[in-house]
Amino acid sequence: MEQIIANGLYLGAQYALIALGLTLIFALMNVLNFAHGQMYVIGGFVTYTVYAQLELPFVVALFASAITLAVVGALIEKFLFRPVIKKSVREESTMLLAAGIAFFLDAVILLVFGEKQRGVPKIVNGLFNYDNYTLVMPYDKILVGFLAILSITTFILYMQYSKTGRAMRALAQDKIAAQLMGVNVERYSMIGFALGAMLAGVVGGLLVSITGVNLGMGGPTSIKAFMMVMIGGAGVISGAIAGGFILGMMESVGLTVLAAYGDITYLAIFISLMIFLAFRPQGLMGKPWG
Amino acid sequence: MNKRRIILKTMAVTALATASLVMAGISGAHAANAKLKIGFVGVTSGPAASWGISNARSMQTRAAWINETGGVKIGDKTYDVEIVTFDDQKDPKRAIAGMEKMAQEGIHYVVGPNVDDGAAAVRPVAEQNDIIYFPYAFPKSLYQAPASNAVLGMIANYQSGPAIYKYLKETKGVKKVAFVAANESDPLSQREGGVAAAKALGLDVVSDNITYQVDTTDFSPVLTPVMRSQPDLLVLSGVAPANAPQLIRAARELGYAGLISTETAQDAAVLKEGAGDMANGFISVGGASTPKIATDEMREFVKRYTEMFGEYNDESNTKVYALEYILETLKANPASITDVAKFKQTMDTFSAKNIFVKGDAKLKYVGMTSFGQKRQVSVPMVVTEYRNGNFETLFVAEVD
Amino acid sequence: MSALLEVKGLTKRFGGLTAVNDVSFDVHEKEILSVIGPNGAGKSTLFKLISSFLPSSSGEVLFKGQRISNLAPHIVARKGVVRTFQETTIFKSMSVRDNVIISHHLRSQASLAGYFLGTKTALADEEEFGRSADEIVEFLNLGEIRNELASNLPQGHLRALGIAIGLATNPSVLLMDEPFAGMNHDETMRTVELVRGVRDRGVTVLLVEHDMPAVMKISDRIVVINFGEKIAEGIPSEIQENEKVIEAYLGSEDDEIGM
Amino acid sequence: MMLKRNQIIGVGFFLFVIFVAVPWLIHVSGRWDFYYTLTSVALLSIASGGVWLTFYIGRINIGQGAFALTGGYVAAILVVKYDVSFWLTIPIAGLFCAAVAVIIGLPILRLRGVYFAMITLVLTEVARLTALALPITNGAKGISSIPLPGELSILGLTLIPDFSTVANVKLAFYYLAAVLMVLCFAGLYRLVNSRIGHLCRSLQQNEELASSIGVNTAYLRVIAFAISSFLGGVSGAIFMAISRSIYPASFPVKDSVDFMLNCFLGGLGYVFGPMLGTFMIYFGWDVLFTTGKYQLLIYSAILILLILTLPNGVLSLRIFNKRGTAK
Repeated sequence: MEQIIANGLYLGAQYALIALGLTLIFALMNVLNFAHGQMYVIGGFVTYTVYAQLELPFVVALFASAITLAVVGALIEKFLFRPVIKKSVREESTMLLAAGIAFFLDAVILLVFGEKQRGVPKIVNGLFNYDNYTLVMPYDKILVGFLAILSITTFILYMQYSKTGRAMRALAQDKIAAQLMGVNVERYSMIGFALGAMLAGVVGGLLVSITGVNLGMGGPTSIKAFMMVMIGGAGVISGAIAGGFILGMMESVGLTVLAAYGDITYLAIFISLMIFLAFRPQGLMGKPWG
Repeated sequence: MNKRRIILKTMAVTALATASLVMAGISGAHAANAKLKIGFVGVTSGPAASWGISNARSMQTRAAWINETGGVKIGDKTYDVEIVTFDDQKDPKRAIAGMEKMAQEGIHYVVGPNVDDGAAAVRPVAEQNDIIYFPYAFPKSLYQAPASNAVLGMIANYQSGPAIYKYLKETKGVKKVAFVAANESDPLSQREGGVAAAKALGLDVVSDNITYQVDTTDFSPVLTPVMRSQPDLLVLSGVAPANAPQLIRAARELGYAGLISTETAQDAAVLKEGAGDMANGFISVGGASTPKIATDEMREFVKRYTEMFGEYNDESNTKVYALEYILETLKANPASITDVAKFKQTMDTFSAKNIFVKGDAKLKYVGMTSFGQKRQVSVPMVVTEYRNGNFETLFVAEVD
Repeated sequence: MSALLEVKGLTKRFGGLTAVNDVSFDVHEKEILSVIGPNGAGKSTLFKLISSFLPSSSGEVLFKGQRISNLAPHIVARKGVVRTFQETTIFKSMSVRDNVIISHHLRSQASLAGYFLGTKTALADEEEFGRSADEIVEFLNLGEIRNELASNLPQGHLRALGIAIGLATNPSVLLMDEPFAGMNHDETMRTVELVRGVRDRGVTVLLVEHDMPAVMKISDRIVVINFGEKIAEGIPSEIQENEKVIEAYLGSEDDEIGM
Repeated sequence: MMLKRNQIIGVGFFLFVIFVAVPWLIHVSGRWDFYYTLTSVALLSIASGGVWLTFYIGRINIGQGAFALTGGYVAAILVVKYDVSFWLTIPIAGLFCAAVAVIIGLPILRLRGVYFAMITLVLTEVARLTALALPITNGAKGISSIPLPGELSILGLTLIPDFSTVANVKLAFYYLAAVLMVLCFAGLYRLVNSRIGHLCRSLQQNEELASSIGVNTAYLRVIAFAISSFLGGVSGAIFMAISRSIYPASFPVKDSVDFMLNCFLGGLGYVFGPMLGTFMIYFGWDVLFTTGKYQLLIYSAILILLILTLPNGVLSLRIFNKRGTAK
């Protein structure tokens, strides 16, 4: 039991961080970023390159991932999303663009980083072992979980108290009102997108130390992130965090409880998600109709 | 009305596009000769890219090598080998398109696809167009009569599994086995084969229904219930090279001290990066590159591969063979370059030297036991153990 | 006069808050009845309850003696009780005429399959809808802009279009949600004429509004609510002198009973 | 339905192209592989047409892969286990999918925007996992070695010959797919230009207003979703017949996403959008196969450029649409 909860918490922390970036971008621009997973993968590869290949400290590698993705995100927003949003009749059209970008990043990842699974040396060795394997958690996972929660907290504080954060929240709540209040929509959309991408990069960098990274992780990661965002409510920061932890817990519990029944854990998770949304169409904390 | 014009013009443009593409095709269809085209249809992008890429690159490396040394002499004509690759994106529908492309290029010998559903889907096309193909997929129906155009390009897990389990039972005293597989067609089928083999050997299968999604980022929850069944051998059925190190790591971190094995080919560098010392003792099936059995040719191959693509992939050890078989069989009966029936006849009696493995190993077609006809390449079943960044040979066996 | 629409003890609670509390009144055939009240009095909630866009907590709404509360909005509409919207709720990417044509849905004789196959009934429907739409468009002075895209219309015309959409459904009762909101005096007077015209076509009108002068001018009878409860009911002159009403309006800060 | 003169010419020309000109060009050029490519385009555009219809009522549908897979399995199971004629399984597969769509649609069609999009995306995974878990679908091993379509005859009159006796199976499948595509889009065109289409558009633009004028929005949504899924099922059934096999991964999430992209690329406002979009996306990938390892890079770069220049779909291009009035 303790083990299940510990596993769930660790998974939840990393999921929540993945979902945060996605939901931020959605809240600000109403864009469902299909390329979020690919950004996460790039983050992983950058950390791999800096930490494992160039043998610089892990923290430096993490920063490199964050900065790379922030730049990539800002460029994507400025040169791709902005013009398309301006010109399109139906705002869903950005989904095609997002998917195109996801394909493109996939191609770039394959050409630049290759097809192999990559991993980095453990950042911390050792294992927390309580009561002879009733509760085990390697120290590096504990550290990564802790760093994830730290990042989440920093992000929330930033959104709550910084000027930029407040502007972005105003923008997310009501674009027109924010505009009237003098918020520069274009500028903060770009900052928001960069920040969202950066979060993806940070998770990628953190997780490469545990799970490694390969070019195929992008698409499935996006889909998982979508699920968390849906559980919590699209475009709501607290919702994304809740969604991440709920999904993590569901996986952890489901994989243990349903193990005896074979291959149905994910089927059960998906179906219960569908039922949940049928009763609560806006997720846990979302505004109706997102 | 305006709408009508739109329709009209749409149609015009569609037609024009079709026509121009067809015309473009005409000019492309008459390519130069003295080239022997061999096809590859498999997955070279997306999550499973490493299977297809290691495959295609092995072929390209070998082809470049052959061409550099003057080409391959089949009958009284010398050919340059050209590898035509098609990325099926692991989608069976695309795989069919790929096979059609191969037929269009006049290719009769194709390596791939890499997965079960693709291999099954291309069967009608291959048979209609006289293509012999070498899939890396295990369903027996592909190789048993009435099917006759598919040749299994590697050792199936239902062949290597029993050998490995038997070895481990006898030398390491394994009694209880647990199986874990990804929740996808290929691994699940392989798990089923593995479980049957283990049971046939009298082993106690303590867990055989735990699966995971290939995109799992933390395998601890997956393996926690498996560990409770306290196996002394954990089999990772059909595990993708990307997942293997994570699974090993999670198992070890959960305190598992027993053996871990798989029947698929793995890459040492990936294991080293992903699991480090924890991967020591991991048993997998390799090809020919372990120092103990590799010949100079194999070392040369690895060297050329590394030069061409920057980094070698150990999965290629098992994938170097398909092209070799095609070329050697063609040499044995030059008429089969265009006549697939001749190729099939030759398969029954064919035998040539295996240049990649030390000793007097032969290239020959096998599969009588498993399929009732010779529809499998005979490659040495090299069971290896990972140790500090390298694979060490445990034992070598053969399939009949 | 008989009651066409009866509101009986209608109550709506949101959690602990009672937005509408035990409101009852009747609407008579072919009259214009207005529901007024200061901001936050619960007018808007009451409106949604009557049009069945919100389920009520208790109480009911009867139309010709039949219960219509808590039914799906399209069923209520089918019975003949149709609402208009406060905001610019129209079919934005259709022309004015198409907006009105599509709103003839309730008059359809043919089935969906009939429309697909183009049966005689369906063709007759289409013709009839077109003719009727033209008539309604003219009636509401939208004739000149009938082919304009609805999203390009100025606000005044949008309000008229909203009424046109409502009329197209051929309602017995038209529930109008603040038809004069945000209008200047001239626009209001023009719209007052329109609403009268609607009534003169035989449609009973119930409107929710807080523009007092317009309400006084247009209404046959008035119902006043405050804090979710009915505080007065009567003809305009009675309401004007009602103590409670004056008090309610003076008590609220941002609304005065300007006349 | 009234056809104007140039409309008839247009339709006639289109039919001439797909039924006469294309086979002739392929015959002359010897590009036999295009048969399969074009057959795929036809079938995928049928499925995309369905997705387009759900877009038309204002729902982003990323779940068509689930229905194509279901349709394929229904047809395969009926052919293999119950010996039903393949021709009969096409409508059965479609109707089965439509029925499933009604059951699933009633609750989930209440969702809007990204929520509906995501839940349909999840649906694709649900379909795959269900196919893996059920005994009747033969689980992980799929169903393979399915016989070719047999003869279709009514009262002894052969309408369609047994495909195993046909000299050119590729051509036979091409004609089959092309005929169905023409039927599908003729139907969609009629639907969209009839009053039903206007009702769908009223839903897309404002569901509350639509229900206030008496439109049974829930009913109409379910109908549209059922038609969409019907088309998905039909397309899946025929793909099954071509590959003569069906596996849980035969229609992965990527397909669902592609179906959606086809609609976007062609243009959401144009009924023939999905056809053109499918053609470009599928054919584009095939044509780029000569670029080797740069295939995905070039493909996605072109895709992005197209969206940048024509965010409302290729059909919004001037030559297609002089007045620029999106339908």
